[in-house]
Amino acid sequence: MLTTQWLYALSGCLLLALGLRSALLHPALLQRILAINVMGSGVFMLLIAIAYRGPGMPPDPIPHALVLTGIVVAVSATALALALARRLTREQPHD
Amino acid sequence: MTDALIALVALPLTAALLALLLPRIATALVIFSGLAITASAIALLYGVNTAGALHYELGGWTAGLGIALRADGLSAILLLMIALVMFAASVYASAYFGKASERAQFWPLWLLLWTALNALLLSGDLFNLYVTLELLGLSAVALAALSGKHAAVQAALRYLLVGLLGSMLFLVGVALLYAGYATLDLATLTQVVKPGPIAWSALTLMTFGLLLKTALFPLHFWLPPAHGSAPAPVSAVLSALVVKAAFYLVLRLWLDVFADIVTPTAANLLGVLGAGAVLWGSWQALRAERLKLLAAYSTVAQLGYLFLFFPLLLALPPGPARDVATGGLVMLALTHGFAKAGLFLAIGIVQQRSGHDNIQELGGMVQRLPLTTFAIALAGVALIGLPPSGTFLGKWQLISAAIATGQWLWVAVTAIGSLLAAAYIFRILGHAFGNQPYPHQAVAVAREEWPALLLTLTATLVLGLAGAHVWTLLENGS
Amino acid sequence: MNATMLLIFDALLLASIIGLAWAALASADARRSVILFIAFGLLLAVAWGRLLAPDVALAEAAIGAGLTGALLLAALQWQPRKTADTTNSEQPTHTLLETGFRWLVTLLCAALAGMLAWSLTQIDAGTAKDALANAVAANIDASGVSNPVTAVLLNFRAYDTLLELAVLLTAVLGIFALGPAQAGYRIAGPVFSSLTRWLTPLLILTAGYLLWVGAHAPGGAFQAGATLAAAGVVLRLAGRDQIGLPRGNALRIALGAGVGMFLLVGLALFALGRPFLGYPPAWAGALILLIETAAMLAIAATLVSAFIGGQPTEEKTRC
Amino acid sequence: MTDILASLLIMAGLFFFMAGSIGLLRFPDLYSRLHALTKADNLGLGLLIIGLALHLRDPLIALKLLLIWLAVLAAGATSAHLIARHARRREKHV
Repeated sequence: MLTTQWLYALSGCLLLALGLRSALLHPALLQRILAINVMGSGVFMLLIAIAYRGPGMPPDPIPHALVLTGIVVAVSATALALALARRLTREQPHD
Repeated sequence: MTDALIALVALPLTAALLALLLPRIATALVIFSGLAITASAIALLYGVNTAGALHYELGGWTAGLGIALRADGLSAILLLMIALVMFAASVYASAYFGKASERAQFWPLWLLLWTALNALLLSGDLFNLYVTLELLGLSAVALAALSGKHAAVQAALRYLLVGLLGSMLFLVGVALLYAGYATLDLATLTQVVKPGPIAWSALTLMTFGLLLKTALFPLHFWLPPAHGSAPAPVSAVLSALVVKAAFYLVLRLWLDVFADIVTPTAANLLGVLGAGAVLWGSWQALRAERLKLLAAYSTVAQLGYLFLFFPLLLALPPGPARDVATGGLVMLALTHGFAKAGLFLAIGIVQQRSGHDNIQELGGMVQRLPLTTFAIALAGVALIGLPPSGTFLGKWQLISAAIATGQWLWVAVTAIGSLLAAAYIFRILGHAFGNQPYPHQAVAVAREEWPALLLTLTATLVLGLAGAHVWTLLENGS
Repeated sequence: MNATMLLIFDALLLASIIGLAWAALASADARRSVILFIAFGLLLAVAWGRLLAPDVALAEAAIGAGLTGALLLAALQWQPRKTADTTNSEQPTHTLLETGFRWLVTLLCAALAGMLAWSLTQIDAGTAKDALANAVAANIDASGVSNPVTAVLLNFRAYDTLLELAVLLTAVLGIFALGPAQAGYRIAGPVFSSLTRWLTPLLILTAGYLLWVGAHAPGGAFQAGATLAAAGVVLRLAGRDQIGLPRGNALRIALGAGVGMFLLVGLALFALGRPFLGYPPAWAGALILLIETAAMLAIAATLVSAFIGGQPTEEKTRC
Repeated sequence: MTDILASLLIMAGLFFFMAGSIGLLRFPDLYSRLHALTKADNLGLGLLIIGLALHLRDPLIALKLLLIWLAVLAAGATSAHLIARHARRREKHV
């Protein structure tokens, strides 16, 4: 792999690990949702780094298409998670 | 014959759209399309049985550049189970949701879930599998939260986050495999994948993600609250089908795509987790106070059996002996699917008629709800694994293989698990057959009781008596 | 010289991205986390641009940072702010067991990153890695578009995109099932109102442009849909009731338009004896534009609905 | 010749961005921070865009860049106005 690919691929791995750690450990719900999004960005970075072929070379379009799909899936999941969380805060149990 | 592959995805998706646009005739639409989907699943099974594995290249592009749908004996049998269980649960749901506004919200999501299940079973492409996993996860969560009760929404939110974590890990594996082999097509990958860090890492990550989704002990913590607080027809398909979809993928990856990569040690690890699930899940089911929680913990235990025998499968050399054992595993999955769906539907009737599902207060239920109680008893027969249920056949094959290869641990765990299952089932029946007067006005609706009864009958009688065909189908369809 | 400069740029960019992610996730304050996360998304878009992925960069800026950011900022309204007792001490006290668990998780995550990095060293250079990229290039003339990313999304892997639109539909139906929309905002003052007056048509124009240009240059239905949704978000923020989102039946049609058009085209071709979703090359460009237009409307309607947090409550639902 | 001019303009633009960022971090209260930020942003971005337009020498791209500048200008001014007004209202309430 090219140096550029390495730099970005390793950063992707790091983002993934950072996101995973917070998704498991952060006490607040909102940050856990953000953490899963950061994980996703890490995977996307890995994919885009794989697709890169060097300056002036056309990159592999398939990972680009996969990441586009992934971004849309991520926003759908985030929207549903936030709606569920809003419903929870709106209706605290009356014990 | 390949038309059935398209129909199985296009029918439920089209029906979902129509149910969204025409809420007034949605119920009729669901029943009609359910019949059509079941017919397609039968056609697919027939095709696979006569012509062997089928595939269809979407858009006419060769697999790799495009996406291929694939079906073999295993996926065709599971697709038929999905069709039958979803159809029965649809009939049940048409009576379960009283208000038209509830049904208007329910049907489109229900059909989207059906689409996701079929698409997942048919997909022959790694990234497409990720998309189907997300579709399945989101539709399952939306349905689980449908009652809007605090406990249900809380459980659904946790279910969603765990599911997203699982699919994210799966996606990392997909990215890694694309980096290593520049293909997403499962069939191509099967041929080119080589033992090495890429394959090992990818398999580890994907398996871990899927185990989270299939709730294998000790990753099962999210399942009992989610399955225990969803509406009854939703609990039925979550327990019977949705967790099975992730199990199917693990099976596919371990026995097909990564067959040369997996090691006995890794399989033993899965077996140990499965053993933990059987013992812990059964014990928790025995201690559960509510029927629905009992059923949910029983799902944790029954999923354990599916992994318990992984080491056994991999200890057998590929060939007839392994195929027989694999058939036993598929039989367990099928029987559990039918029995657990029927059990949850029956529990739903009890819950609606009594206003609660506390096991302690079920005394005398049999007098008012005889058919429902009978369905619960039949489901119990299958969960324990008594003859003539399919579970009995499956366990018989697997235990014979375990004895033949000298793997006594798995035999012992199966024996203890079956005893515990008998204990928790007889605990329910003991209360239900009690002499106390049943305090509730219970009028059962045929549209609710018959689906539960037919599903549990399928698990105990049909699968048990016609079991041999499952092995033939798996063999013909490979 | 040039290479070194680029390397420094890459290092700075990646350090900022990782630093922002770290800061966003380490904070206990929801507002701070969200703002840092939006900045993180914008820098990611720069990174995608740097790696010659302009389509992804546009989508990240519009959806990943923009719309997700708007959703998160709207969520701050009902989010409980951090509780008073955790504000001062950055490190809440943990029992020994909890500390052990935290270290275990941290180590496992580090091991995961290490395992991935090790796997990446094993990728053989060359061999087959360009096989699919070459296949795309070889078939692009028959795909009806000249932007390879659009060709993959709407033709070669159109089935993925169909299911992805189904995912969007599922999410919005799930949100609708949870209850009515949030209350709107106050009517904006003259400055903001005058901004919306010319920004809204500009956004709609930009969406149309992105949709059209996607056939041969970066852009497409998703970026266009997000831009269109941005117009709705701006109007909503300005306190308008009419934000261009239809009600009742029309809304349901809009939400299902993407999946519907896709299925209609796919099944019509199937009925005519072609493969499912197999466009005839001569018609491919027109059919893709047709599907993308419907998809753009569906994406915009979905994202705006998600932003307002439920079904708009003008029309009483009849039971 | 134009390239040198373009580089100079871009560097000048970057200088304003830098100054704006420092102002944002160092100025004492909200209003002066807003002042530093918007002035530097608008001017910095303007210089940057002229520099880029000179460098690329394509009228269509220059037009698009101009449009971006105008949009950022309007959005920046409006958001600065909204932030300042919100802060003022808060002060009155306290």
